[in-house]
Amino acid sequence: MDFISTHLLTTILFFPVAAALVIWFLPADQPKAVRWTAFLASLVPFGLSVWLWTQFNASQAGFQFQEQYTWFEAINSTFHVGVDGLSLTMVLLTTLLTPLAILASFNITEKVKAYMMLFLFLETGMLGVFLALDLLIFFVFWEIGLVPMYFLINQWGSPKGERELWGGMKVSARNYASLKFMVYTMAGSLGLLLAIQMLGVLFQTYDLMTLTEKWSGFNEGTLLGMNVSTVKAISFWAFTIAFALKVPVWPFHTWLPDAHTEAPTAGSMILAGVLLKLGAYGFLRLVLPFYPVESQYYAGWLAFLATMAIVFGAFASFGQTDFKRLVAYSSVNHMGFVLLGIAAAAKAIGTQDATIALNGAVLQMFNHGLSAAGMFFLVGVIYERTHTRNLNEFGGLFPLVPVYGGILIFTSMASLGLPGLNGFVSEFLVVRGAFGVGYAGGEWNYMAVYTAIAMLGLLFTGAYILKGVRKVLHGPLNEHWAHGEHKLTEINTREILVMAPLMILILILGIWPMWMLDVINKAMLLLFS
Amino acid sequence: MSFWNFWTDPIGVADAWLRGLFAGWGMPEFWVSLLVSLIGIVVLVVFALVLDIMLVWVERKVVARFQGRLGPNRVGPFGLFQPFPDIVKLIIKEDITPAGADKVVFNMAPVISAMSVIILWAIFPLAARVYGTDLNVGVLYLIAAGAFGTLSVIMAGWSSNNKYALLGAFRSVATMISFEIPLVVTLLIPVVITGSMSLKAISEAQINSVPFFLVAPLAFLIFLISAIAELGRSPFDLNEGESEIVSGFHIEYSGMKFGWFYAGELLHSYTVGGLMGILFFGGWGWFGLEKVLPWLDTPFFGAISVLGKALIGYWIIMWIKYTVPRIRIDHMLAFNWKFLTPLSFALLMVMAVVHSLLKEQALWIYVPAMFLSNILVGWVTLEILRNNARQQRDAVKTPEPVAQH
Amino acid sequence: MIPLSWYLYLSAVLFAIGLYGVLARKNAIAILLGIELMLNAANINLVAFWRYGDPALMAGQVFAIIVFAVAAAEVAVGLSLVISIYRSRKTVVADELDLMKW
Amino acid sequence: MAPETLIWLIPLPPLLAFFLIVLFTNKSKALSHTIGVGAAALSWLGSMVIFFQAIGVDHFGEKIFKSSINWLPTGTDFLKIGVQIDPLGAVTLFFVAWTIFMIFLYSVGYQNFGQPKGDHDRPGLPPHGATVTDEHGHKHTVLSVEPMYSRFFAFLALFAFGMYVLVVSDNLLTLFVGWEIMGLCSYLLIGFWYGKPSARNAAVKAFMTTRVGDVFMLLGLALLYSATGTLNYRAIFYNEEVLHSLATTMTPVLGLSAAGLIGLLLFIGTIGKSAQWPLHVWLPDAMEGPTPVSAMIHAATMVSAGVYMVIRIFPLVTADWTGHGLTTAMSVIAFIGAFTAIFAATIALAQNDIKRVLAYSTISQLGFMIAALGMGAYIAAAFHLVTHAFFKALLFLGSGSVIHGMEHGVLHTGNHKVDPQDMWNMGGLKNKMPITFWTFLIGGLALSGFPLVTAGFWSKDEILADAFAHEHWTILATLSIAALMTAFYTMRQITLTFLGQPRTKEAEHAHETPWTMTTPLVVLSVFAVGFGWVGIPEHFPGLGGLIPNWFHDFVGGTLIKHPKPVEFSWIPLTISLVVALGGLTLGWLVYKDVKAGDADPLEKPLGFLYPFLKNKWYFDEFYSYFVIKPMTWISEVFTKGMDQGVIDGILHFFARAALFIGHVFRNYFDKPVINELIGDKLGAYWTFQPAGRALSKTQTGRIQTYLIGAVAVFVAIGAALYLFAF
Amino acid sequence: MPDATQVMFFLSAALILVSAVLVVTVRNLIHAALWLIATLFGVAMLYVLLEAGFLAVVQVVVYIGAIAIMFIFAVMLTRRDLLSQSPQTNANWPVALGVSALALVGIAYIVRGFVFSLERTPAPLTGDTLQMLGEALTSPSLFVLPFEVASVLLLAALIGSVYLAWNKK
Repeated sequence: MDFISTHLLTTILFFPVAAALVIWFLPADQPKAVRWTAFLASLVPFGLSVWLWTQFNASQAGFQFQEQYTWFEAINSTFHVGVDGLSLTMVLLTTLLTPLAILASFNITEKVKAYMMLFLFLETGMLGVFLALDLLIFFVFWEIGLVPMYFLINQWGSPKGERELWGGMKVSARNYASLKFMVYTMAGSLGLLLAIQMLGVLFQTYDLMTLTEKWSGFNEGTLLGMNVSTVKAISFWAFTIAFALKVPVWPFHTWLPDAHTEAPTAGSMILAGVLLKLGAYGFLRLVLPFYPVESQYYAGWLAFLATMAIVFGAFASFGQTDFKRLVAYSSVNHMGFVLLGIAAAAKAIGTQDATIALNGAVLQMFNHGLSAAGMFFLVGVIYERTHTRNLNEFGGLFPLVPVYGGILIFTSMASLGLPGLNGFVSEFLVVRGAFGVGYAGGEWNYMAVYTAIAMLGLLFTGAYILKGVRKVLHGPLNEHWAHGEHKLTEINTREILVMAPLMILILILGIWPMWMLDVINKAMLLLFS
Repeated sequence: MSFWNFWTDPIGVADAWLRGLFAGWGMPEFWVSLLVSLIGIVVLVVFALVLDIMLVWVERKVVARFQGRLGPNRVGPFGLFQPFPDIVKLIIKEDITPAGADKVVFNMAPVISAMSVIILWAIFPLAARVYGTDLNVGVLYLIAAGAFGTLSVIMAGWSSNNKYALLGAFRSVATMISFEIPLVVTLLIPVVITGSMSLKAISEAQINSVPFFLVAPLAFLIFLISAIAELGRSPFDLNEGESEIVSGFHIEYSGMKFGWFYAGELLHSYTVGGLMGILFFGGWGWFGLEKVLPWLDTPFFGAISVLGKALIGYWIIMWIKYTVPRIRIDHMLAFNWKFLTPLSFALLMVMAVVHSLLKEQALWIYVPAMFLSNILVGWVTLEILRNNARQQRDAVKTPEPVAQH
Repeated sequence: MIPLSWYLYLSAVLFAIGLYGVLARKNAIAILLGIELMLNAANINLVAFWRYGDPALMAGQVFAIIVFAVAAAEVAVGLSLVISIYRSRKTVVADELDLMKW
Repeated sequence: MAPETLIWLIPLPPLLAFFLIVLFTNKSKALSHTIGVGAAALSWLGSMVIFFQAIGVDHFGEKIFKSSINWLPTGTDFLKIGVQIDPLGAVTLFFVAWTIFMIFLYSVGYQNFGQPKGDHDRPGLPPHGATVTDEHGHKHTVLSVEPMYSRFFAFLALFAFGMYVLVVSDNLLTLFVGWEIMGLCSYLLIGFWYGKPSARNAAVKAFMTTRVGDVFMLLGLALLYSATGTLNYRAIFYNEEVLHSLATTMTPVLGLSAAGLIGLLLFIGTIGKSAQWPLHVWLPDAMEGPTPVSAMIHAATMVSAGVYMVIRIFPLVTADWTGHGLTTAMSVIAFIGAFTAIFAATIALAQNDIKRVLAYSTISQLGFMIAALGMGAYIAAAFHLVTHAFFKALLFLGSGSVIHGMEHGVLHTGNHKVDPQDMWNMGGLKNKMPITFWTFLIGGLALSGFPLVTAGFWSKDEILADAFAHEHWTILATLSIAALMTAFYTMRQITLTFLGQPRTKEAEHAHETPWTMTTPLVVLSVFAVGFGWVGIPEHFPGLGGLIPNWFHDFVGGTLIKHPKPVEFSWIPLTISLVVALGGLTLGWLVYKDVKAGDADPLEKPLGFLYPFLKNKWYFDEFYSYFVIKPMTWISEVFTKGMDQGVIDGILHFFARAALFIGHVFRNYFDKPVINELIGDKLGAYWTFQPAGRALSKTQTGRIQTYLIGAVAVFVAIGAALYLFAF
Repeated sequence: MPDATQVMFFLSAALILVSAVLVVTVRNLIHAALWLIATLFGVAMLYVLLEAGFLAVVQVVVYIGAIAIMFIFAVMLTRRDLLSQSPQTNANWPVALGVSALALVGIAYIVRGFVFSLERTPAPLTGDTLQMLGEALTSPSLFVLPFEVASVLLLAALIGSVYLAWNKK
């Protein structure tokens, strides 16, 4: 126990890999054993991170539970991990969603071993990004998370479906999606890597905290033959684009619908639940601290992109006939709010409005993690039974699957931002913060306009959510599913068990968000003021 | 220098007395200690051999009883003196060295064989202060001695220039080397628990807490099995295998040379019994009885306890020997490599973990926990075996079409 | 007391003998025997230096143990090589194993 | 128990009921409705206690019940939420509690508890009736129980929870929470029979239309919050300097003051929720839901919530109002209110569905209140709010009872063509269902403002009086005409439904509904008559002063400025008398002898106006063409055109380029140059082979030879190093 | 007059050298192997003299118990060459002799050459060397990594030898 308590973070971080290795040695013809091992193993990091949450002291500045090991001495990069309120929240989210995702993928029958191993690797990758306090480590994990996702989509994605490319050339949709996902992120990572390298070369260290004070302070003189402000602007955009791709922000979002649609259910859960958060996390952890000036200068652009994401995301989502695509676009829409909050904070960093906006953004990250994962899972549930995602082929399923229907409506409402459920709190905070920044004591600026437009997006959020529910559950029953071999079966216990924690959290966070928001709030105060 | 001192610390008293004596003759210190230790060795060896002679009688009597015969009953009461005529016979028998045999090796083999057993007694703690020497690597020493046993067998097998002998040697070497692994691993378990490799320390640890067969019953079982195999006794007596390779590596031996092998085997079995007593049944302790009756806690009763436990162990080994039929060599090796070895490793790991988790805890938590962990490991193993067997049965149930090949 | 140099000389001689065995013996197994001798020579040095240096630093013994491991591995692989060669070529004479000769 | 604690507890029973029913008891109908009604009763009890405690306190306005806790950390301080009951809250609580309780009770009967299961009922469709065989072996069809009975009560409970939260909350945020929860419930309940496409669409329509308002309202909240740093009523509305500062800070929007802007943004929320023009379209469609729901939404709770909210933010819209003329915000509100009042009234003239008529009447009555608020007469508005809640609930439940009776008839004849809600199929129900008739009559009279006895008269009269007193002539005129129409169509409805002869066999076989439905009618009718008397102006001839104008004094304490009651004048009184009585008589005269199959007598005189009114001024069509269609189109464009066309197009272009370059390199460089030229030609023939041959001579292949060499060299090097290097 | 330890040293040294020479010279490989055992035993005695009891025992276990036995095995499995009467040394054994002599001279020269900073009576051992050894082998700051690597090496050797000696028929 002593070892664990002193190496808590690394334990959380690497336990999944260890478990994956254990699974490696399990017999491949015993999927049951593999599944349960994976599930139970993934519960351990969750338990640990809950413990971490209890042990965490929110009011203490800086990172806690730090661990630092020599890693890459030649370039002064150390293996340095630690948590603050921000990363703690994300860690909790990740470790919560992974077991659920694994439980959700118990119905996977082919290559179970590889699947589960990849999943656990994925968890480590994501956790690594959240825990890393060293840019190089950050980047490494950033990339590591990519690979398992690629294979999950590529191998276990929905087998049907083709995507037409130029010249009538057709490729299997999941290959297309996975490749697109990969290439997109890689493209972003390129700039990211360069920027990181530049910092490393410049300051002879990759340590986050050192860099934060050095780099944000480093404002005059020339660098690489240009004057610093230019360089900073460029590297700012390098970071920004890399993260924007991941969030994803309009117009870098087109990988998302494809990836989500093709990914296996659990894959989409994690993708929407956690992977998207990596981008936003990057903004909060790197961009804002490193480039306070630039981000203030470019806040308008960020806000613009965010607004576009919200509005277009909502519209696009409304335009879908594929249930999963609809949910996928909703992610764009929701993450738009995160970015809006970040932009607002960037505009007026340090003010109370900024803090509120950041609180909203972070909480929105968590909430979207819950609701989006839930939505994707529910889509998966019905897809597994009907083998179609086309909304027009459903209709009036409520009488057949009352429980499922109830859960679906509940989750939809959470994602719609109904007060009393978690989504509302965060969205309200974001809007309030952004508007506060826009209103700024009687002085009006563009942020107000963007917020106003964003609200329009909120309206359409309602529109597409209702469209989904309406098309699936309501209306005259589509007899095709009523009887015979197509008979739609009710959601089973395992699936309810997947949903239950999410729903409970959704409700709790909606009614009493204090316990989490307090940690976030303190973290934001310590981080940005 | 009173009698009571002798009662409580015989070796010490004797040692002091001898040293005084020799020093009185004006010997240099170095030679004194050399001489004393030589005497000690001689005494120990003689003790062991006398014990050995008695074992001949025990063996014959017990096997007779197992087979429903009377056994030796003419010479002396219950034929107690039977061994001596036997020995005389062996000595006066003609000593044949087969043609083409490698003389030196051929003659060395039985000596090494006997030696490999006798040197074990050097570290046998008969009581708190009664032992040849207290090696801090005692357990390893046991294994090392075993190595010589192996050596002797193969030397004998090879040198006697005889196919059967060679086969027997191969078999026995294969057996010994492979069964050494679970043996060592299970020996490590008391070591892990005690934190020392010295047999004395292990015994004391048990006397202070509980005998280790309560803490590690499974380890004891594995030890028993692999020890028997190490001994090359039935059901693992492949190296002799009268019915197949006409008693294997010592086929060519006769007279006292054979006698040495025979004596070595008997003594070895007895010694193994003693090791069980020391490693798992609390050495010279009387299972806590000595706390009640202090007079049990004296060297002589300690020795009695050890030798008695050894005798019981020996009896168990004989029991198995005369009850269980011999098994096939491949079965035996498969059993070792595929079952005993992994099991022992698993057991070692589990127990090491549980031990390190609970060693601070009170005895009443620690002991049951360890015991249960043993049971658990055993149970899991059995489950796995059952699955395996089921699968094999199923495989047999549905024969694959021959046409494919 | 024994001077350290005795051990060193001893190991030197042992090493040389082993070397000779390796270089001169025909039989592959004999070559391996030679190698064992050399390894032991090395071990003697290690342990001797441990003893005569600072015994608190266990490096000498540790390396000796690792040498044991290496020796065991080497013998296992070497002998199995010899045996498999013997299977295919019916010989273990080093000079006859000259497939690499053009 | 301290009132504050009790207030905290009031909303809880319905919530618990909701979860209990949904999670556990949804299999057992009896248990479910017991829990539901029980919860409603508990909340009712609590509310009554609070109400009477409140009116017990004099100058309650100064020392209201309130308590609050931290909810959200916002940087260095917290956003507090809490509960408060001030005079306005108290009266609202009063009528809310009563109506909700009654509606719960009513629902038991309306959803046919205790009736057999339907022959082929299925969840999501209204019950079709069940065939039973009596002891003589006669088969006949009776009403069958609602398949989703438990679910209905669960939703109702949640709805009640929302409303209670809204009423007891002490800040706009929790008000908004309750507000939205009700939005959800209205969605769920309007779409309760989701099997019917009409119901499904109505539900979505309701949710979306109200959400339009809500979005702006949320914006207003955000703005208010950022401007004042709090959302608490007291901190803002009971606080002169805050209001003043808000009123003085200007905004770039339409030259409104911050106060005005915020007020309007919030008011848009009300427009959505209280179905004011132009967002009124959802409310009539909402009649798709079961009638108790209509009563719940259109009388007791949701629409009242809108007005309630405007009354709450009244200080905001009237900030720095001198009392003469109107602020921009006020004039907008007044305009919308007045216009809605008359506009809805006109539509109501031409409707045949008994519930739709009521729906439009609701809209127009709400218009009255909004207009009153626009004029600054918030007490009048509150008064009308309460009375209207009572008599409108009564009317809806009555109409429900009527429909129920008609359905009975329909089942009896088995002719399912007949729409049990169409007034033209009724007539002469007076004798069939007397209780319903008398209560409905009372309600109708109250609605049309029948003088002196009914509550509606007093409240409406007060509004008119206010309009007159402050010389808002246009509003006065509009409202008077609207009132006239109201009286007219109310009488039309009553006549068509109850008086005259039955126009269909179904109407003949209709009969009275069970006590669970009639009791609420009776109770509510009492209030519909009695509640007016607490608000009689002092100087009213004769009656005035018999009872003090309690309502005015009490509710007046809500704000800092106690508005003094308007001095009495005969003109508005006469107006209201005239319009009420005139409308009623007119209605009776026109419709008293309509036969089966007759066209609507209004059709000829109104001419082209009639279809225009009947089609609700073609608003639905308007929206579907100018809002919904474009939006759908845009969304199509965004997915197909922008994402998959433009953005992906660019990506694919890159992909193609990469492929092309790779191809070029392979075919024109790798293959010819590397492989063939260097690899084959140079490599094989000229250089490497001969060298290899030469060198390979030295290889004996004897390992020990190599070893000797190696050792020799090693020794040599070692020696060299030792000798020279060290 | 040499003291006891020196006597012991000479004895074991003699044993080592003689049997080592025999190892590399005797024709009969089995004898060679047995002489190897003698050598190893001598080395073990040296370890005892050096107060490395653990190593001594391990030496016996590993070398005599396993390695030597394996040699004998191998020899027996390759009987044919055992019986052949041809000389057991290859053609260029004189060169080999020369080279190894050279090596010996070189090493001896070095040994003689350097200043014996360690030429002193060894310090008496303090504490339980066995325990120290164990800690050294398992403490992350010291030698746990080499130790693990060695274990991996052994595993590899195990698999490798099994694979090599596998009779693929």
